[in-house]
Amino acid sequence: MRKVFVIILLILVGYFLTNTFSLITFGENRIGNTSEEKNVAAYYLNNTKEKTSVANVVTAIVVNYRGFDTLGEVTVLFLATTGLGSILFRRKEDEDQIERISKPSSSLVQTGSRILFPLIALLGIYVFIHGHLTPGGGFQGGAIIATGFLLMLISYKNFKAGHTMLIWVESLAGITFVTIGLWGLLTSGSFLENTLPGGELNNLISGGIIPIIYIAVGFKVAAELTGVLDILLNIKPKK
Amino acid sequence: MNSFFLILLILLAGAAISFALGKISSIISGTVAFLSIASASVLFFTQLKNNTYIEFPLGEIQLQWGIDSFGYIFALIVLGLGSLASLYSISYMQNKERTGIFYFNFVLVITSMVGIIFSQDFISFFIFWEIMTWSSYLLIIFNKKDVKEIGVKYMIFSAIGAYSMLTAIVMIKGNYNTFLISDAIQAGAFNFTNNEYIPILLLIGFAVKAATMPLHVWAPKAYSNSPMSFTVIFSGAMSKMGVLGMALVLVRIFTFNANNEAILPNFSPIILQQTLAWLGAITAVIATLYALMQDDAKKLLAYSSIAQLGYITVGLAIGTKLSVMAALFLAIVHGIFKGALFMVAGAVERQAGTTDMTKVSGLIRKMPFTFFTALIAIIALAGIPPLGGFVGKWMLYESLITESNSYFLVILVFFSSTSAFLYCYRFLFGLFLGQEEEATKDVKEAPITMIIPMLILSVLLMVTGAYPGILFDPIAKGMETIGFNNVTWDMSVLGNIWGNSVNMIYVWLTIVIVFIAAFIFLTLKGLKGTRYVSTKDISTSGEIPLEHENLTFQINFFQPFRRAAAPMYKRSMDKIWNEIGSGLESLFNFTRKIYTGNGQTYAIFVIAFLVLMLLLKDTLFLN
Amino acid sequence: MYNLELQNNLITTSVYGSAIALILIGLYAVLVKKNLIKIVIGLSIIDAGIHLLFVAIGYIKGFTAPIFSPGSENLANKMVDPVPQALVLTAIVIGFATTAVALSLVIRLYKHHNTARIDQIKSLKW
Amino acid sequence: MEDLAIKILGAVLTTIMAFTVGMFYGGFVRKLTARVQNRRGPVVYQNFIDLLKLQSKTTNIAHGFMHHMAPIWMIIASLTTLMFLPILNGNLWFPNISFHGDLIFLLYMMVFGSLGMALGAGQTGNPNSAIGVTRGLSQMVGFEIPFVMSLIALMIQYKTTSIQDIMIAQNESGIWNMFSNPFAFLAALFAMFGMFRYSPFDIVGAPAELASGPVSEFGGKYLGTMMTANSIFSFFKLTLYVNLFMAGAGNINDVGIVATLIAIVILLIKTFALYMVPVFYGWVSPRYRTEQAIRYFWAWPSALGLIGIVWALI
Amino acid sequence: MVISPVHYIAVPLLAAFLIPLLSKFIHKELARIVPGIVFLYSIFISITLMLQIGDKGIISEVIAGWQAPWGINLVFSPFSGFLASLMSIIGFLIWLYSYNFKKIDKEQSQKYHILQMMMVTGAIGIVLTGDIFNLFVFMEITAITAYSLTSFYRERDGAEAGFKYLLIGSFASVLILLAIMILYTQLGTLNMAEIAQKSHLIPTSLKTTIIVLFLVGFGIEAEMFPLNGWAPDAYSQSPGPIGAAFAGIVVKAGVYALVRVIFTLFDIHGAYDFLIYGGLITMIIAETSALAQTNLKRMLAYSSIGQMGFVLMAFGIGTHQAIVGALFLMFNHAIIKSLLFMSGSYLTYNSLTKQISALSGLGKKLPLVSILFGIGAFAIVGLPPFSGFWSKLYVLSAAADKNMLLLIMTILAVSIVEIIYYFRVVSTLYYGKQNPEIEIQKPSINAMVSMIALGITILVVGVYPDVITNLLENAATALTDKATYIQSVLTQNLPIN
Repeated sequence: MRKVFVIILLILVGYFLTNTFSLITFGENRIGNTSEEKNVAAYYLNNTKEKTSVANVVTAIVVNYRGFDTLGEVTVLFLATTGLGSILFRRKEDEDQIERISKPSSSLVQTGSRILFPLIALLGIYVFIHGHLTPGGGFQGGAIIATGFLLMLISYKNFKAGHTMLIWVESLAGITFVTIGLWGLLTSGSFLENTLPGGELNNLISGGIIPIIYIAVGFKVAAELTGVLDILLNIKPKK
Repeated sequence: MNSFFLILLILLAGAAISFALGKISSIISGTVAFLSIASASVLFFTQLKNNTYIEFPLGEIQLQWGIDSFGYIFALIVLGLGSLASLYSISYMQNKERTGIFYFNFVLVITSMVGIIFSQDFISFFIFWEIMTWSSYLLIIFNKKDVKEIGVKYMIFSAIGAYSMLTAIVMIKGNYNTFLISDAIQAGAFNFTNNEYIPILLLIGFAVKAATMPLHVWAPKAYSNSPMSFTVIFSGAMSKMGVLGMALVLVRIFTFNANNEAILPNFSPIILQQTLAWLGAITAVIATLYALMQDDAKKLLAYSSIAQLGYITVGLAIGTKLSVMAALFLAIVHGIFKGALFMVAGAVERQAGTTDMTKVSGLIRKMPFTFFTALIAIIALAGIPPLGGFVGKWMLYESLITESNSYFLVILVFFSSTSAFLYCYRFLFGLFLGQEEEATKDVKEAPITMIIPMLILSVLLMVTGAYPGILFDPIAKGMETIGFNNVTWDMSVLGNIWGNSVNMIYVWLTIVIVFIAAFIFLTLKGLKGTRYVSTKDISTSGEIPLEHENLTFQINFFQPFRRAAAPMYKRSMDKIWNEIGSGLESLFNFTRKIYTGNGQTYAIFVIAFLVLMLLLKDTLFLN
Repeated sequence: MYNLELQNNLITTSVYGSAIALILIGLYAVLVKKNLIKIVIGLSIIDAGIHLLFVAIGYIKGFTAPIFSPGSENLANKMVDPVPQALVLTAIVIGFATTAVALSLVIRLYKHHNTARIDQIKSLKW
Repeated sequence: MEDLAIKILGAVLTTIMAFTVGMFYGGFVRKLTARVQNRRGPVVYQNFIDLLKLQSKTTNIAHGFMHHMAPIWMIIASLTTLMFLPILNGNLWFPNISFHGDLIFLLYMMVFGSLGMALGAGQTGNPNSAIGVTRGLSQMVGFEIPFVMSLIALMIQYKTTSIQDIMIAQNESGIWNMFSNPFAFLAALFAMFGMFRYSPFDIVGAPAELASGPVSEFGGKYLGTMMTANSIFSFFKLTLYVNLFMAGAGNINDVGIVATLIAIVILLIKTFALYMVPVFYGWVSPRYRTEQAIRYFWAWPSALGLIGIVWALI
Repeated sequence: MVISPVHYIAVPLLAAFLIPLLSKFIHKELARIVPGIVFLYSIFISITLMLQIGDKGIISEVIAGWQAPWGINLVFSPFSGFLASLMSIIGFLIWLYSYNFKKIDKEQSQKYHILQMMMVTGAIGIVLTGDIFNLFVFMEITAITAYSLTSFYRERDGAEAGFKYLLIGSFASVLILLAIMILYTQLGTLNMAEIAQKSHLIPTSLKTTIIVLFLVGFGIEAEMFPLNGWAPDAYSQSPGPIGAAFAGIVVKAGVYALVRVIFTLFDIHGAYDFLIYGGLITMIIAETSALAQTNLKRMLAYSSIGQMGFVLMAFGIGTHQAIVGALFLMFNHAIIKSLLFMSGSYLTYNSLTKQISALSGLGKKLPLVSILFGIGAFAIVGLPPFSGFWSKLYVLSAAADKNMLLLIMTILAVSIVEIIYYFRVVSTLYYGKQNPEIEIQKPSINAMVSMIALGITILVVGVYPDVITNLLENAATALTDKATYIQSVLTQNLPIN
């Protein structure tokens, strides 16, 4: 009964979605001519190069034009970790009983992971350092680093992600982000304003505060994701 | 400072201080309450001149306060009865718990009633009305008896009333763009033919407080369960606020229609008038029938109050000069005698511990003054000449018969008032007459602060009986304020010269002369030979009961009557309302089953709603 | 010519279609499956579908990625819409956060009720 | 000043007449009842003898204030009602205080005495009294309804609440109300049965059962006074009925003594005739229980009363 | 540094990131104190800015130096400013109330305070932002914190409530995201002012779809029936102050978003009717459901939903006065429901079970708390002289201006139901039999202070509503004055400096 009802509903939802998106032609140029700057995208494409000296427009948007979104997004992650911590909160006295659910891995996996982990971390760092130049950025880099940690976490049963370290990284990265924003507010009167000189396009050191923020975001994301994974993996065994 | 504010401030301060002092001593707290009410009364009657108004804005609404002759009538009831009741409650509330809360709400009720009288705009009227409602609610449940049933019922009905009033008020604002009562009247808001619902809604609102028929079910228990010193106000004065409102609206409806009869061939006002009058009469009958079946004196009085309010409603609904005058006169007199009776009940309750008439009897020797008050008040209540109660009843009948041709209504009203003798007698007999109970052997007369207000009220009843003109004076002025023209006291002369005080004096003279003569004769004759014996000495019926026996006939007192009138007891409004209530409750219980507790179901709701909206989007959002 | 149109249609259908299909599949899982984990997975699938749709609407046929990498510095009017990409990045992270919280709640629920069936976890109702 | 003197004199005369007539009527009824029951019966003036006996008793038992007051109340009621009833239409000597006689006032004043007696009876503490009182009051609610209905019918008919106006109207048209509105009259008549508390409506003071009910604790001067009051009251009631339905004592405006006496005789004849109706009815009817009595009054006497109102309206 | 709206967001964020460090390395108490300071600062900002816009009208602040359509901007209008100030104040009071909360579990307490602070910040962000996607992000911040806080207690069924909330909340975010997506394809902008300016360009069928998606999405946050299945659970299972925060802050943000979409973004009259009917049905269902509740907090939750229905309905009437009334209602609901949740959770805490019947006679043992609860109950049902009356009056007279008699009567009929269940609680509280076994834990001073502050506000506003009406008038004008909004956002080029 319920299933039939749901299927009918889903058919209708599908119908409406199709209907709606049939009006939005795939691959159509909705930006228009960039020189007219009628809409936001066109403006971004047209002005990013000159005004921010960032090669990757998406990065420019994420970190600068819509940097506030990103700040919020980082906050969401931070809050998710905090929330997770509070939802799966363990008292001190319960700490000892905590076990990682994963089975102990074979030594092959363990050794492999140990070799792979620095490489993965390096890749991640590369991705977020070059976030303003190439595809990728803080989130992607952070996610890659977290994958490395995940690898370590599931292959070593007693691998500790280092809570203090995570807190430090997390907080400092966050503080950096906000402080840079506030610095902009202080010096130029606008929160997150790009106060540093833009530099030359396609150089590693270019784009003013954008790479700095992205690096901070990268660290933060890495720390948060690792934290989340760490919490979710550590579970008190049931009796 | 403006006297209006000053009076309210004194009262509010009195409320606050007596609340604060409640923890320390109930006597001090009560004295403060009494002093504040008394001083406010003094201020009111000395400082305020009729037809003075002030205006000020609050919440972006222009408010107007003032006092006119019409409000003055009710101010007499409220402040007079309020002062006496607060004096009375000093002793009544002595040694009780939570007196602070009691006095706080007590004074607040008085304050809000004074506020209602002051209000010349609907908003402050409604505000004070609601304050009155909730503060009285707190007093009703003060005794912690049947709290849920009584309190909630009271609140429900009050809310029904208040909200229909509020609806009317905002509709007046919507249609006529004014909150001022006078402007609304000017604009014809009460004009029944233009918009029938505004006056009807207002009337529903007032009818609840006046305990008119289908809306009366809250009243019996609410009256009987609140502390008696408050019921004095509750039944004596608060219900009159409903009367005030009804008079205000009804008079407008009828005078308007009377003035425009030629233009408006519309019978709806007459239907309304008749409906309301019949409702009032039926209220009176039903309440009377229930009153005489009560074993608890307080409940008896409570039902009796409802019945009396029924007469007042009839009078107002008929809407002729004489009937309105009768209604207003009855309103004042009812305040006096019902106040006195509730005071009596309170005194008995305080001294004897209960007002259950099957448990108390023969108090006449212990509490002579209380009995005297009860006697006088009951005579007035029954409408027996020569007290004030009679004057009102007489005018009511005269107006019904001579002015409005509602003959069948008269029969109903008369039936009610004849049956009222039964419970009147029951009250006196149950508490004061009959053989004395062992349990009430050591009962003493109530303290002086309770006796004084009672005696004052009984004297007032006699005075209003002998000189009804002293009440006709303000009533006539008040009626002229609300739209009657040329209200003369002589107007009550309808082929016979009643209503004018001279004739009441004749009645008094006759009665007094006969009384004195007969009294002297009976007392002096065989003065020495007469033996004064206890109520146990009833040798003439053949058997002398022992000391511990009590032969007083109290249980199933009016059983023959009940058997005769059995069909009338079959249906009670209470049951009907309870059925409606429980029906609604189970309906609501069903609606909340929507929240099944299954998160997935909620999710399906969301998607289903989304789909529904998408299906309907064109009809809904295409403009 | 005919082929090209067919190809276009095919691409449109497959991109939008797969995204919509993902959304529907996810919705089905959320609305019908009883297992909490499956519901969470369903939510993620819906998210994936939405994200796919989001990226798809920013695509402009024949245009390049919005990166001024060396050699394509002047292609500003030949680049796809960068905004949806930026937005979807945010959306993904938010989706991740939600999923994480959801999973943690599932763990709590499983511990508390000793079951992962949503129709049995109904201690709060009415 | 002269007016006042005449008035006072008239009042005294009225009282004396009412008292005497009432006492004699009571005697007649006792005598007649006895005859019907095949007894010899007391002499007609037996009531006076009884009264003398009661008043001459020295020892009286008083149970308290209300007990003491009850006879006073009753006599107040009887006299006041009498004073406000026009006995002889338009006669100088018997206008009493009210020139017109207001029906509603009298209606209420009539209750005054019953209430007083009830209170007095209540204070005695005798259960029989209390039971009698409840029965009496309940019965009163019964018979008041048809009574009021017939009164209202009359008021509608003549557009007045004044007894005198009703009397004058009857005399002018020459048709008594008992003919012009028979339904109202019948209703009132039935009410009258209850009012006089003769059998079948004598459950109130049912002598064998309740030891004479409300008055069971009254003796001596109290009972005597009550008897006096009752006699006066009977006269009042009869006169009221006669005034309302049988055009009173006719249309006499002559102040002369002869004319007055003739009028009084007419009045006495009419009242006595009327008085016999409940008495006769009582002889042939068994006693009703209270609720039966009430139902009785609410059934067809009330229906007649309603018809009477409708009749009057048409 | 010049005070600007962004401080509302930036300072709490900074604090949130700092708190773990501070509490770990400087002093543990800081985790509890810092949020309070932040809230105080928010109140300070509110006061400053509200005084500023007295002369200036609308403050539109750009972020990252990009003018309005290109970057994100924050709009501090009398309307959003009013809500932001309200939220800061309620947030502060809730912080004050819960200062001692979970004192023993330092870590939990720290998390609680961070989450609570961020929830308020998210809500303020929703209100202030001028960018639709940014609004979405803030909504998610609020939502994530709300999920976590709902399931904060392990002893209760918090997780269940949290999961339901999350499930429905995810739908909300999906729908809003879809709406934003379609909107972006049509207009190529995310700035609300620009959307408002250009909304007539959208083809009708898409426009209605967008509106439906927004309405359903934000309707979930605004607790509209039948989208509110999560709400009673979430309210009743979350810690007391969080219930207050939901009622006072989170829902307000949802309503803000809904109203913004309807009033500013699009100009569709059908949406007003939708609000009226949606609100009315919500109100009826919720209030009637509340009637039979035995659990105090659940009852409060349904009542809260009902009130939100009332608010939506008031907005739906759409006249200036109705909006003033709706805003007044929001204000009242925020303060009153916070008070009720705060005092109610102390009462339930002391009653062994959460059942209403278990509260009997607590009025004597916890006099002040009970009186405050009573004031709240009286105020919420709209009895004068408490503040609830005025809002009801405003809305009703606005409805009357449009001659909606049936609507008025329905509202009032529902209010009677409301009266029944609130008075049932009050009478149990004061006039029930006492349970002598209960050992009372007196509320701490800070909790008392915050409750008393709310109680006094209710009374003061009730007796003298003019203290607030001016603000409300301005706010209502700001909401309806679409042109000024668009103009001040799109043409104000200079950041405030």
